[in-house]
This record gives sequence, C-alpha cells and structure tokens, in this order.
Amino acid sequence: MVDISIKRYIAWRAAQELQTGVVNLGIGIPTMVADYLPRGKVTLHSENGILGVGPSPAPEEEDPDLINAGKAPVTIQPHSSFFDSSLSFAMMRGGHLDATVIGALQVAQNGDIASWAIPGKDVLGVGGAMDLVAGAKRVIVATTHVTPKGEAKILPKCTYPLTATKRVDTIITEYAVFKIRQGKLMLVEKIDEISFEDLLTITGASYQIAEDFRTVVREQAMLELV
Amino acid sequence: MVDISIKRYIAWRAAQELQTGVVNLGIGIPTMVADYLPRGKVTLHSENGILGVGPSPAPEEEDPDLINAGKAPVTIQPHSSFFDSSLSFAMMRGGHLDATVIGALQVAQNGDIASWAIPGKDVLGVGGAMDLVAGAKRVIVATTHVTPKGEAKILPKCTYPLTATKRVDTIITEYAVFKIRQGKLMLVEKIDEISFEDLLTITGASYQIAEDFRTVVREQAMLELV
Amino acid sequence: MNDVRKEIIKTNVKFLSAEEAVSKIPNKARMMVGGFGRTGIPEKLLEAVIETTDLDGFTIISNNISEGSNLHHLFMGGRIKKAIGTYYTTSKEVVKAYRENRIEIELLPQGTLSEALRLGGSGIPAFYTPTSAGTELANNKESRVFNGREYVLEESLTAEVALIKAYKADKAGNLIYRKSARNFNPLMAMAADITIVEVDEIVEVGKLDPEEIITPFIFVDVVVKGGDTVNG
Amino acid sequence: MNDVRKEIIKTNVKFLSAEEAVSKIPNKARMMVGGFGRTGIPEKLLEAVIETTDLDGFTIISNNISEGSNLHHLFMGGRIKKAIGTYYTTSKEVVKAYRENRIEIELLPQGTLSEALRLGGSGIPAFYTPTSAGTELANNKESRVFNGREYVLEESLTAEVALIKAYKADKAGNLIYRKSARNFNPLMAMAADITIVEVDEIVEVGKLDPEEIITPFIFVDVVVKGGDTVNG
Repeated sequence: MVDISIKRYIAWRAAQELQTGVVNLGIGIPTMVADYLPRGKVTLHSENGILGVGPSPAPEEEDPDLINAGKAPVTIQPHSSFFDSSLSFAMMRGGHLDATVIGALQVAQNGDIASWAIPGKDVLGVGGAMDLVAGAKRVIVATTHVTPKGEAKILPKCTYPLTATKRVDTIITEYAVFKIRQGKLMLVEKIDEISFEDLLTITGASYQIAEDFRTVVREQAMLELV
Repeated sequence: MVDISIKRYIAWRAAQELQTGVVNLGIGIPTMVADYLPRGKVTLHSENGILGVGPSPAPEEEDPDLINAGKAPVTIQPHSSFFDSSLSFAMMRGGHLDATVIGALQVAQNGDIASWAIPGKDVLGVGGAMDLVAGAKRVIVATTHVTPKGEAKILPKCTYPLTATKRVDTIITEYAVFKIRQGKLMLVEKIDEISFEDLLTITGASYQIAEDFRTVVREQAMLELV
Repeated sequence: MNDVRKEIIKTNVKFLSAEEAVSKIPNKARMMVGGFGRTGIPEKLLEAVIETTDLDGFTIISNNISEGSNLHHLFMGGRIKKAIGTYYTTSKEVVKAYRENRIEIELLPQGTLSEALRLGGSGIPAFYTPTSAGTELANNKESRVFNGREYVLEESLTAEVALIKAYKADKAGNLIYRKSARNFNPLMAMAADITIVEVDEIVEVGKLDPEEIITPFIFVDVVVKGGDTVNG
Repeated sequence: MNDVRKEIIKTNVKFLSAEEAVSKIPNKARMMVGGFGRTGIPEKLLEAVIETTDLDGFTIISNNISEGSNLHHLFMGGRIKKAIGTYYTTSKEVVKAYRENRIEIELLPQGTLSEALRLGGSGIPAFYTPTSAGTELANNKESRVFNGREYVLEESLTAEVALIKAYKADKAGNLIYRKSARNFNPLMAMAADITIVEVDEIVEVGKLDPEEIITPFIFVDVVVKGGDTVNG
C-alpha cells in the first residue's frame, strides 16, 4: 500500500494549484485536498446539490439530509446554497467550476482519462465523473504515479474505458507534475528525490521538459504536512 | 365593433369548460374568462413566472415587480409561487397546464391555428403563444365567429402563418361550440338564435353534427352576465 | 390583498394515505424514485409498495439502489426488472443480480440523468451533451459536432409514476425540500404522469413563501404524510 | 457549526460601481439583458452603458425592447445592431427600424428563448422542442420525429455578457429575485461569460437562506448596487 504521507503529499501539491474559485473534489486522494486549501478562498461543490461544503460535523451534529457526493455527512458554510441535481450538473457541464481534482486509473499523454471502469469487469457505476471531467475548466488528476502492481498510469494511450477524451489539464503524482499544453505532455515539476532516468522509466508516456520546469524537494514539503 | 356583451358571452361560455385545474389565458376575450371561473378552483398561470394569478390590484397596491404576461399589474393568491421563465415554459411545453384559452385569427378544421401574424406584414412578435398551444393539454379557442370584415375564421385550412398544427381542441364563438375529435370538426353546440343554415354560411369549414350536440339560448345566459 | 389571502383554494392535488397512494401505481410500472445515497428517498411510499401491493416488474429510474433503503428491499424481493441510473456498484446484491441476468441495467452519467429528467418534464424529448462523448457509454448513440466539439444525443426520460420525497407540502400541494435531500426529487416531480410525494409535514396554504417554493403544485398529484423525522 | 458560520468567505465575485462594471463590456458585444415588460430590467447598468461608454454594435438577447426602458434608449441611440427575442411589436420605433434595415431581428418563441438560455448555461448546445414545428419560425431549421410527433432542433444561447437584475445579493454574490421580476434573469446569469448583476440591496453573507438562493454565486461575476426602489 502507498504510505498515507505520500497520498497527503499528492493532495497538498494539488491544493497548491487551487488558490481561489470553486472546485469539486473526487473520491480518494482528491478528498484530502480539502485539508490543504487556503481557508475561506476556495469553495467546494458537491454534485448532489451543495455549493459551499464545510468540514465534517461532530458525530452528534450529523444531519442525514446533509451529505456530500461521497455520501458522508458534511456541514455547510455561511455562503452555501442548495439546489437540485440538474442545476448542480449545469454548473459542471456549463463550465462554471474552476477546477476538479479527480483520481484516475490511467491518463494519456493527450489528456484522455480512464477513471471509472476496468476492462472485463461489469460496468455498473459511473456517477458524476464524466460530467465533471467534461465540464470543469481545469481537470487536475491527483494520483499515485504507478498502480499498486507497479504499472505505469501515465500512458501514450489509455487501454481502460475512457471517462473523457482530451480533458486533462494537469497530472499530479508523488514524483512529478505534468501539464498538457497544446495536446502535448510537458513535465513542469519533478521532486529532487527522483532522477530524470527513473522518472522516465516509471512513466509510460513520452513527455517534454517544460520551459518553466522546476525541481522541488518533497521531504521538505512533507515535513510541514499534518 | 363587436358588442362587449357578445365578447362577455364568449368568455363566459369558455369558462364553462374550465371547472378545475390550471389554465393560462391569452390576451383579449380570453382575459375576460377569469371573471367567470369558479372561485378558488381554477388556478391561473402567467408565463412570465407566476402560478396563482389573482385579481387586479387597487391602484395604490400596484407593484411594478408583479405583472402578468400582458404586462398589467396583478395580485397573487395564497397558494401562488414565483419561478423563472424556463420553469414556466416547462409547465406549458411539458403538458402540465390543463388548458389554455386563446384568441385566433384563423382556425382550421383539423385543429391548425393561426394567431400571431398576418401575411405580408412584418413578423416581429410571437411571445409565448406557440409554446402554449404546443403544450397545453387542451387548447380552447375563444373568438368571434367571423372577422370584423365578416370573413370566416373557421376554415378548411389556415391561410395565415400557423401558430401550431393540429393542437386545437375546442372552438367557442358567440354562435357555436365546435370540438375537434379524431381530426374532425364537430358541432357540439349552437345557440337557438341562429339557424343551421346561417351557421353553415358564416363558417368556412365543413363540420359534422356531434352525437352530443345541443342547442342553448344565448339571451338567457347573457342576462346573467355582468 | 388581505381579502385575497383569505380565499379558499382548491387544487387537484389529493392528500391520501401511503396505501391509498400506491394503489394508483399500475403493474409493471416505469417508475422514478427520488434520492441520492440514503438522502431524500420516499421510504414510506416504497414500504407501502412492498407491503400493501403485489406490484412487480418495475422499471426503476433512480440514481442508485442504496443498500438498506426500501428501494433495495423492493429489488431484493425480485420486483425490479430493469434499473436506469448512474451507480449500482455500491450494492453487491445488485451486481450479483446483474451477473445472473436477474436485473437489466441502463447506465447514464449523473448529469445526463438529471437533465433527461428535467427536460422530460419540460416537453423536450432529446438534447445533446458533451458528457460521455468518445466513451463506451456513447456506443450506439448518435453524436454530432457543434462548434468543433463532439456531443452525444440523449433522449429525455418520462415515467408513469414518480415517488418522491419532500420536506413540506402546503395544502395546495406546493413543495419545499431540505438540504441535500432535494437532489433528483423536484426533477422527477416534473417528469411523471402521476407524482406521489412523501412529506414530513403538511402546512396550511400561505405558510410557504411563494419565492421559496421549489415544486409548484402543478407538478404534484398525491401527497402523503410520512414520518416525523427529518429523514422520513 | 457556529464556528463555521463565523468563517470569513471570499469568492471571486467583484462589487463595483455601475461605471466600473460596464467598462468590462467589449465593443460589439453579444449581450443578454434581463427583464420582461418593464419588470426585472437592469436599468442602472443600461444607463451606465449609455452614459459612460462608447460601446455600440450590440447583439442584444432579451425578451423584448420595452418602450421607456434604458434598453429602448440604447436602441434609440443606434447602438443595437441585432436583437434576438420574442416580441418587438410593442415598440413602433423598433418596427420602423426593422423596416428601414437599421436593426436585424431574430424571433424565437418565448419558451425556446428560455430553454436556450438555461441550456446555454448548462453546457447543452442544442435541443429538440415541439414549439414552432410546422410553422414559419421553423423554416430553415432541422426537424425530427420522436414518438410520432415533430420537433424542431434549436441551438442554445450563450453570450459574452449578461446584464441582469436581482433583488438582493449577499457579499459572496448569491442572488435572490423579487416576484415576477425573476423572469429571464437567473437563466441569463448562467449563460454568459461575464454576468453583471444590478441589485436593490447587498446583505451580509449568511443573511440569505441557503434553501432560498436562486442564483448561486458561481454564476455571478460582478455585483452593482442599484437604486433603492424595488423596481430599480
């Protein structure tokens, strides 16, 4: 299993991309992003009909009518509003969300993403993922660099069923940050703890080094994470 | 000009068709239908976003934010609600209105209606008429039997630009009531004051006498009208 | 205005017991059921369907079939023939039934389901959405390019019956909802021939602010008083 | 929960003067303007466009161009090139300008306009409607039969700017409307790149009930305090 602190690093790094606006966070590592967002500046959207999702309530304050898209009890903020699912998805599909952070099974170098189904398994759940990816202004994938079996997730082409084509903007892993610019995968950040060679080896896709490429020290950032 | 009491008779007769439910009334004679509806049983819809339109306010109680589709000040009723234009037209187009009463320039024997434009004139206003006629469960045309020039309005085929095809259910004039059943124009009511021959003469369309045909005495009804 | 306020208003909305209400459901009905997760589900109406009727062969339109809900109990009773929704993997029993061909499943993206309901109730039979373009879910669906992007043609949804959950109804049938229990409920109210609503509370006409009403009574056919807890 | 209520919230919504707000409008803009009749029109914003800018060549999407309104004044100043809406016959001047080829007019049924705005803001580029099928307004439009009835394909509407009128905004940018002044305003708020709202009142965050908010701040870019009268 991946160390929780590695997941936290990915979530923290994704949060650095979000300094303002409205964001929808997917399940898994993306959910943790909430812990690292600047207070009071980023509003969370939940596709079941809440704009302005607050922190988890104390157990005695849970309200069965107030849950997020992951079906967990939540609170609201002072500027929150409730609405039906149609308006909620209008926000997504209409391009009104500044960003979404989601996990992925595979991401292709052209921005294709596969996040909802595995070949050969029954396809019985899609939820709001396709609308989110189709609609958000920025699609940020926050994921471990490779699968638990060590297989590359960032690929020349997805082999799993797609969630959407050419919609991913940024890929954030524990080792690197990629951006897809003009349909090309660009490496914009690498942690100092991994060599260029090793990064290339664990990445299935080919990429270029961006002009604004930088190296960061992950250990330093991780020391500050709760 | 048509005597106001004739218009009132047409409006009163149309109101007899409406004993319950939600109705949208068009401009002109249809507006007068409101005066003859059973109190508290028929709710009026206004396409600018009101369900439950009440009577006209006293001048000192007029509210510029509370108008009907004819842009006249109105009041609301205890069970009223306000909504945006999209929900308002969803009510119409989605078949949720029990009936609409509208005027017409021409009605065809197959239920086609022309009510919004005259050939050769600029076509610069349609408003909500097409949605109303396309969507209401029953389309009741309330109109004088002939034009001010004496031309027939109930025709084999409309020659004016259509508002909708095959949507009219009932035609109410000062002389007669027609229903369109299985695409055929049927005479269901005639006032005693006009002969069958004369009615046929002023009606451009051909029609059959319905099984449930009846004769009524208009003068009697009119005596009771305000 | 005060005179008008005192007016007695009668709409066509009926106020019935759960048992009377569900007796209006035809057999093998295409039926919408509100709720997301365990929130906003008309549990009492579903209970009445299970306990007081022999109805089966349902085609259910709902976001999912949540374990523990009465919709899941209806499914476990073998009374659901087909389910149209977005997420069924949370119930192992549903997945199992699907594999054993005991239930048919039609999967839609959640935004497509939402809009198909709202437009189904709005007289719009079909629409183009960017969602699912280029994916397996668009297989066998028409697609078309507008302004350089690919969109999928989706048909809107209607049904014979909707069972929905609201917070309060007034005695005319106007509805308001509570927090995230609103979800699909107002959309389904619009999209069915018969809309049956379970509410926590029935209030006098005039008690709901006309600016605040989410579902005007025109979309409602039957109101049933549910439990007194906020979660029905 | 009380702690959360005290949280200070900053959204991207800007609070500006009318003059600052309209300075964000590009020249020859495709611009939506709220209102039906004289109700719910952002009069002060339109006044600022007329008085403080040289903008012209507008394509205006609005139900109509009401005589006496500032939208009509903008038109009378020769600054509207094209109008998309439902009803222009109430202004003799507009009819005259149309005959003299001084204004282009695209006429839509009112329900088609409403839904084209809502869907334009919802990422749905086109939809089928029964309205206008078989009439002149469907000339040159595609039609298609669903379940035996003919429907017309209509494209949704978007714009660079929407000028709308609301009743109150909170300091996050959430909006509520007043009575029939709601009309097209919430729909246009969704459908434009920049949505500028004129409100009668600006209240603290937390003063609007989250169940009651009609336009969540996500659809709003700029809020301008208008006049103190209910009709702006």
